[in-house]
Amino acid sequence: MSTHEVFTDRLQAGVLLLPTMVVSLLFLYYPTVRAIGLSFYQASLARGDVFVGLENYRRLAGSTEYLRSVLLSVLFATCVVVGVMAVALCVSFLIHEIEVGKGLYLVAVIWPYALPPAVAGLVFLFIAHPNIGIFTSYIEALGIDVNWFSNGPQAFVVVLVAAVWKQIGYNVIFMTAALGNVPESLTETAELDGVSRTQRLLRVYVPIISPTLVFLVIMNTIYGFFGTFAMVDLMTKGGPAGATNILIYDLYRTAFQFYEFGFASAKSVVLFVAVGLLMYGQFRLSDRYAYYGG
Amino acid sequence: SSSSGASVRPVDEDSLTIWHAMGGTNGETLQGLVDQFQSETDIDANLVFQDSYEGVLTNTLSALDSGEVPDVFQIDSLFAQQVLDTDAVEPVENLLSDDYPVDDFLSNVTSFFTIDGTLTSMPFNNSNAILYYNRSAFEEAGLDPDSPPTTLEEVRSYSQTLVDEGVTDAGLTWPNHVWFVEHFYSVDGQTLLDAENGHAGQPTTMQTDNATARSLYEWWHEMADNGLFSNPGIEAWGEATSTFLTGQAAMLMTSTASVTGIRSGAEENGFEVDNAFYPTIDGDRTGPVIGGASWFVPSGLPQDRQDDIGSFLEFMGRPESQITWHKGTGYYPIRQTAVEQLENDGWFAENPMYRTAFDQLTQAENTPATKRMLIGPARQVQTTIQDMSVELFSGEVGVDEGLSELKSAVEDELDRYYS
Amino acid sequence: MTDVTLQNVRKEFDGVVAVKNIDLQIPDGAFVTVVGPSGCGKSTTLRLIAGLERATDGTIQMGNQDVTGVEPKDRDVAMVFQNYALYPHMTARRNITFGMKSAGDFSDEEIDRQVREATAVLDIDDLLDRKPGELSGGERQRVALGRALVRDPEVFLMDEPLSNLDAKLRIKMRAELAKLHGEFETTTIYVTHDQTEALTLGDRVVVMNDGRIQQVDSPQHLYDFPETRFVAEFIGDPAMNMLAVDISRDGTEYEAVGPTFRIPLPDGDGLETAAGGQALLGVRPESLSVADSTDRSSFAAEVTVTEPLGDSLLLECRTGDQEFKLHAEPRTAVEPGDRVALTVETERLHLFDPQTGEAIYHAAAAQPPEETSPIDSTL
Amino acid sequence: MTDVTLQNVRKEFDGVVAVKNIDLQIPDGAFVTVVGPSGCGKSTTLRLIAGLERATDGTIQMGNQDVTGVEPKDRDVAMVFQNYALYPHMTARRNITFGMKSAGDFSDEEIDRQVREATAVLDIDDLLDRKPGELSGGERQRVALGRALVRDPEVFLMDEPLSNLDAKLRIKMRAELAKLHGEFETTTIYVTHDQTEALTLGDRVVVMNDGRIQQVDSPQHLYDFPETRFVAEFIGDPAMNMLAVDISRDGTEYEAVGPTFRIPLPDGDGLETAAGGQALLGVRPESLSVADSTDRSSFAAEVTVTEPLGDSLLLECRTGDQEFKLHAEPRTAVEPGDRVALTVETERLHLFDPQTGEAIYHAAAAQPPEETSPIDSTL
Amino acid sequence: MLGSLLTALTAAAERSRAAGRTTSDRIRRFETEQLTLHVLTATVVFLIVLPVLIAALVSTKRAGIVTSIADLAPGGHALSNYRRALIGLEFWRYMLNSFVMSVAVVVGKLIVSLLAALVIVYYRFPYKNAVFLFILFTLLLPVPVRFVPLYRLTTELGMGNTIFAITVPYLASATTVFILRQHFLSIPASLVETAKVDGVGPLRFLWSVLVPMSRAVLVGVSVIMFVYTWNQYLWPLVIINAESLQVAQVGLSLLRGQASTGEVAWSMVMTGSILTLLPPLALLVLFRRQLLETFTIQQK
Ligand SMILES: Nc1ncnc2c1ncn2[C@@H]1O[C@H](COP(=O)(O)OP(=O)(O)OP(=O)(O)O)[C@@H](O)[C@H]1O
Ligand SMILES: Nc1ncnc2c1ncn2[C@@H]1O[C@H](COP(=O)(O)OP(=O)(O)OP(=O)(O)O)[C@@H](O)[C@H]1O
Ligand SMILES: [Mg+2]
Ligand SMILES: [Mg+2]
Repeated sequence: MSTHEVFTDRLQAGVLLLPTMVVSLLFLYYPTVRAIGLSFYQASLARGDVFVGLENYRRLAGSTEYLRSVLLSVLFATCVVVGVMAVALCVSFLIHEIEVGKGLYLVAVIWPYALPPAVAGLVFLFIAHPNIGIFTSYIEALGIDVNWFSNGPQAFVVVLVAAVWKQIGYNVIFMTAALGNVPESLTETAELDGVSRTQRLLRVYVPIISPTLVFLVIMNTIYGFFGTFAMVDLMTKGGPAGATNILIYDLYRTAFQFYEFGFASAKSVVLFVAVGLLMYGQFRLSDRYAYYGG
Repeated sequence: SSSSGASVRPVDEDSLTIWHAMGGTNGETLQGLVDQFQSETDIDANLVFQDSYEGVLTNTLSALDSGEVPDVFQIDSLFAQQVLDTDAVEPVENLLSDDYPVDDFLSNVTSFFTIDGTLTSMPFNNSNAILYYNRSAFEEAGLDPDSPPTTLEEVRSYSQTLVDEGVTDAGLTWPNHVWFVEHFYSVDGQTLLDAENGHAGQPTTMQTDNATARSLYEWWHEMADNGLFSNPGIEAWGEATSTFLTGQAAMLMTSTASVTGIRSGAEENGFEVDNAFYPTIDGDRTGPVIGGASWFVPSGLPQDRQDDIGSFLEFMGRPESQITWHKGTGYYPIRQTAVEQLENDGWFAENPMYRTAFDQLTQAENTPATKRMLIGPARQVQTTIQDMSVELFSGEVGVDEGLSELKSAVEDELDRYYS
Repeated sequence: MTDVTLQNVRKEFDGVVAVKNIDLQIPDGAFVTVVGPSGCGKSTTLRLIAGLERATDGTIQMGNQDVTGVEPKDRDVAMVFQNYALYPHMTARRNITFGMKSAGDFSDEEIDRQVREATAVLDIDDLLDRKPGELSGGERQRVALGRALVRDPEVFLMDEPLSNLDAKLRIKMRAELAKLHGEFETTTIYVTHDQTEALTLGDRVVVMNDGRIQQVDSPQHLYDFPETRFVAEFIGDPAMNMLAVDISRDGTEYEAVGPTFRIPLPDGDGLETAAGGQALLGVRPESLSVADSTDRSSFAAEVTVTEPLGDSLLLECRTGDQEFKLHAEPRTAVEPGDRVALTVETERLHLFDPQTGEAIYHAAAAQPPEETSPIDSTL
Repeated sequence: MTDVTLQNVRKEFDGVVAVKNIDLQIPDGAFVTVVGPSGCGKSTTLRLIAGLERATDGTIQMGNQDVTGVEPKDRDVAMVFQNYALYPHMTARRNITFGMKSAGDFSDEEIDRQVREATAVLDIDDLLDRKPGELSGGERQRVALGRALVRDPEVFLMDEPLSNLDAKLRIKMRAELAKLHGEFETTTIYVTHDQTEALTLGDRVVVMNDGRIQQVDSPQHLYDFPETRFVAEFIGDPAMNMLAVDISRDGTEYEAVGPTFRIPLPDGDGLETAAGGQALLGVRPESLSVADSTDRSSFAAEVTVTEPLGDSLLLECRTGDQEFKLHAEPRTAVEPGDRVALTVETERLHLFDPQTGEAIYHAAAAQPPEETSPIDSTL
Repeated sequence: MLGSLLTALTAAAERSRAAGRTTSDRIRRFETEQLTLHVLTATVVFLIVLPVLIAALVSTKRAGIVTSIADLAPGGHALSNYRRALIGLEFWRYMLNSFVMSVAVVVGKLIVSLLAALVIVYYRFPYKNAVFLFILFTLLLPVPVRFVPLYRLTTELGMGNTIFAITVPYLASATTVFILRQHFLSIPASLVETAKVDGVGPLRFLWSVLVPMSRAVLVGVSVIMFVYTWNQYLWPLVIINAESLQVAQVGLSLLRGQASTGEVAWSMVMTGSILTLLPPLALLVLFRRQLLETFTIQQK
């Protein structure tokens, strides 16, 4: 067994690692630690900091509004994960099954990966606009009153669709690669055995690419929590009536609209812990259910 | 990390830095004035556009916090107290020359910006909200375009006719911004908050236990419920105007500052537009609240710098500048002299739409109700009111329940800020 | 069990012709091995039979049915892949039954019975609850065979099923495969690039090169009577030596004449036409030996390399500019540079056309018997 | 050129002992092959010599220098890896010179000259501007050799350098390697798991198993006088047959007695002590043959499998519950199930201790000569 | 939806088999299946592309109010719209800022991460796993978790409102280090050992061997990093307050803000959207092969 570790000079190693370590410490770890510290203060822009102990957390615990935002975010992230992965899996599978012209479809599908969330938000705001949206009149003709500036659930759905849409490309890239790595002979065996397409997808491919799926669940969860900020900001500003006030937007508003930095830091800490726990849980689950070869 | 006067330094040593929120043609007009100022005084001044009043506010607070400050910043009247609370701004009165005719400002305007007898910031672009309406649509619906609605009930019935006649999708639209709620209150002679809307001390409660609030929200809910009100979204100024201009709603409540844009927009879309006073709750009219913004100046800058800033403020406030500004934007002129000159030139006669706002302002009584709320947690109270308004008009909560929720939420914010 | 017939089958992959119009008949119950160098089209041929590739041209029949355009699952064939193609996330049992259940043609009891039978034969009853990752190479192989067996197909197709195993296990599994075929007698087509496997497993061996079938024959016959130079050199290790010679005739006596040797050729078909021309003389290493004495068919050569193989000493020799190999006794004291006298077993000589590579003449004890087997191949 | 000495060298990887206290002397200019099954510690031994691994225990000397703790680049060794380890983005020339330039010990003219010489020898002058991707397996191999050659090292280390090549090319490169060593006579240590390579290339062959050296010997001697059962079975293909026997004595006559056969053992060392006990009788397949007549050392067996190899017919036979293999004449008409009489060439028999596996007795024509080679190995 | 369609497809196939169709029927069915797949996929692809297609169409119109499909015909104002956005409204400035920011981040990150990955793969030193974990753990610390203190920190460091504020904090990247590490590990160890035997130093090894051998992956991660940086919205929104330094993502809402006194100029907003989408899209299309390769590595 050969090894890659051929250099041993520790000083050199330290010097080469220095940039990463400095940037990580200064801009990643230190602010995180400081966020924890700041969460014990009432701190605001230009008004001085006052130590308040656990007051911010007490306030969070007592806030039904915040609790609602937490539940909303979890629901939103879950819907994003499930929605985007269901769509992406179908799309990737379709492309995988196509014999000629795969590449073209692939490029046509993965491009939303490059789509800035802000653009996604604006474009969706425009096409789904309750008053001037291009599809609005058609949907209203179906008997649904498109009114998501006032109607919370509708707003949730519209932002969700935009969020899912933007994330499809990213998922398809991974799923296509994973499907492409499934040994062809497995597909052929299934073909010889007369296994139907859907069976093949669900019974053969999905279990085999489950490590990729787990990875995507995690990435999509992070995206659902953090990556959709621009869409919320541009489409609904957390409204109507808080129906899309997901944690990250709530946090932004607390910090940069209300300038309650201490309170916002407490929210950061909660968000950090929540996402950390969620990812830990997903890792544990994946250990149990994902198939990792070998 | 709070500010200390000693370490204040300008963003740009060589030139005055002015942060503002005037986009589009308004921004161009402003730039014209600044160009003129530079050529007249040889003082360099650099306008920096900050997207929105909220943007200016955030960046200003952060600048005051860090000590690297712009020389002048344009703060929405709503956020005045929040900026004053930093204790890092210099009352502009101290920068103006002693003979600067402060008395020449319209009293409705200066009364808001004068706190404890001191002019804290320099009023500049001020406006109120009025009702725009589509004359062509009114005619088509068989309504008299020369007698626009004046009360909530009339607005409702006009809207009903417009929709029933199939002329427009909805009757009325306006952006969901706290300013309009403030307007309804002040027009009805009510203060939104106690302590004279914050002008007489720290307020502690929101006045929702009154007919004004109930009438307003019952009406609003009914309008929304019957599809007479088209909701453009929270703080969606542009969308509201679009809705009106594309003929989806025949009436629009928005700032007088939009006169220019709406006039040309209507022309483009082929209809005749007119405007009228802001509707009253039930016929009694006290007057509108002031809107728009004023210029603030940070404290602690060196004297020569302050002198330059003083020159700038004086320039922006002088009648000629105000006339240019008014004509270019629709914000009303705030110098008596300027108003008189415009009258003499026959400007208002030629442009009746510009007159409406002005008349609405000057006909108003000067009571605590017509002073806009002046509070530190303005942004929190604002978003709370706006968010709750959606719940109320969309019927997600009943009016009584919603109003008491709103009241306690606002009280929480006030309480937290002032405790 | 069924017979398989390929008629004029051609397969092109954009630009590359992988299989060039081959004809092949495989009788019911035969075990046919297909051998040839890498890229010669073996796998493609197999996949054409399986239906995993569609023929560009020609027809494929099974039994009396034309199956050329039929979907793989409707051909009733089972395939064992080089990497076994076991579903890595399923237990051995699920792997075996998954296809049957999907096809839906079998009742649960039937499946149970089939699995019990097959696993008993393959001796994998104990492994059924393990996943492929927990099985050794040989065990995986048997599970893969089990999966094919339970479907009780008309034809077994195997693509280098042993090439992933190590040498010892390969030999063992080879024997097991032969035994299995003895029991079930299902028509089997077995692709390999290893000549030893091809020779030891097949009733009939198909040698392919460059998309074409070179020869179809029984193993020993293939070795003894290669029809082309390619087959002669491909089958046998070390390869058959090829020496450029002139064919001279003296009355009824023929000789292969090289620059430093003259080797008498026993009378036989083809000599007459070859006489007077040039040819390649094919001599297998085991037909050459270091001579004790010199006789007519012996000649001298220089040893260039000696390689002790244990059971013999491999000599590389040169005579003139021709090089060739032979085996000597293991403990022979020969060193590179030595000159040795060599003698040729004249009953095992071959002549090939230097241009076309076709066999002209075999100095066999007997002429190749008429091919009586039902396997047929037209070049 | 230098000699290499390993004394009591041990290498542990957290928990796994890869090399178990080996001693080995490699004389100046020798070509030593190291062979053994996968995981036996061959590569580790080589890497210890290269300095890529640090010995847990023991010392390594080159010339008269203790190099145990010396950095690889200061040991003046060159290594050729299984996959050649050519930098894919550099031309052949850059590949060859990259290391020299890094070392900085060479002037530009020197580098030029060395490259010219080495590439001329290897016949790769024309390929120098190509990248590895544009070279065939054999050409890549030669570039890799070139890279090692130009450095003019004291010792060449090669780790399975031929195992990536196909069979034909492997045979060809084997010959080239031997020729190269003949020219440069640089001390070379060559690791392989292929016994044919080990036997044909090495002056001396080191057989390893399980981290230990089993035997160090010349190729033929190794084949003829395996010191352990492991060596006996590992070297030779098919492997030496092992039959469980009792050793009986009748006066000066000894016999190996199985349930169905009695095989006379020629007199020799070790028989006396073995007599009366049990042993494993080692018989190479080529020492068994199908008998025309039956004599004392012949016995009957049942054929279980026949495998035509072309130049011979491999028979697997059973007698009692003992199985073994032998070669028969290629065209022998034997079928599985037939009973045949077998005869044993009694000059090539071996006895091994059933417990320890050590050789007790070799029925060689001559007893193993004293090991006179300077290579030495202590177990 | 897709699933049921496929099921229906298979069921039809089943029926045709039951009916004992002939061979040519089967072939036709095979081809029909591929055709159905193409139609399905094309539909899905169309739906995915549609929103941006609409945006592109709107960006060619004058007013940009499109309330029905009939309004979707391309307008004749493409040139004037793009000119007005880029030059008139100075959107080029935001684009340029975004571009400078993205390129600076890509280059900086690449250098920093290459060095880190070099150490992590090729050096032997104590607590190596801890160091690697230390780097990986930053994945859990996205901007939102720390942007309040980060905001204060950058202002305190005097970097507020500068290009440094939107580049330097991004320079450490767990993802990039991770991808590079995975890739380096896939380079045969023997290459490294050859270098070791030859006495090649680490930087020379990095520059002469690793970098040229990782070209595709380096291009791939560069695209990933570029897209990531280009799409940043929250942090620039918060930290940059000089219009002249603002990035395209935030500039987009400025475009909208421009119209806040009057009508929303949707065609302008869509023009800006398309402009903002173009650079990352171009990179994606251009380097899709390397990108896919890199993504495949990331999975391992
Ligand atoms: N899907 C394909 N597309 C293009 N060319 C192909 C394809 N499959 C096979 N080929 C080409 O057809 C020829 C024959 O390939 P095939 O796989 O049948 O060879 P093979 O005899 O099985 O070789 P091996 O022993 O290496 O498996 C080769 O040149 C190969 O490159
Ligand atoms: N870096 C390492 N860490 C842990 N164990 C190792 C390492 N290198 C080798 N080993 C173990 O040491 C033993 C000997 O390995 P080595 O590579 O020397 O075997 P080998 O004889 O070269 O085998 P092969 O023929 O498969 O190359 C094996 O059990 C192997 O797993
Ligand atoms: Mg093949
Ligand atoms: Mg090894």
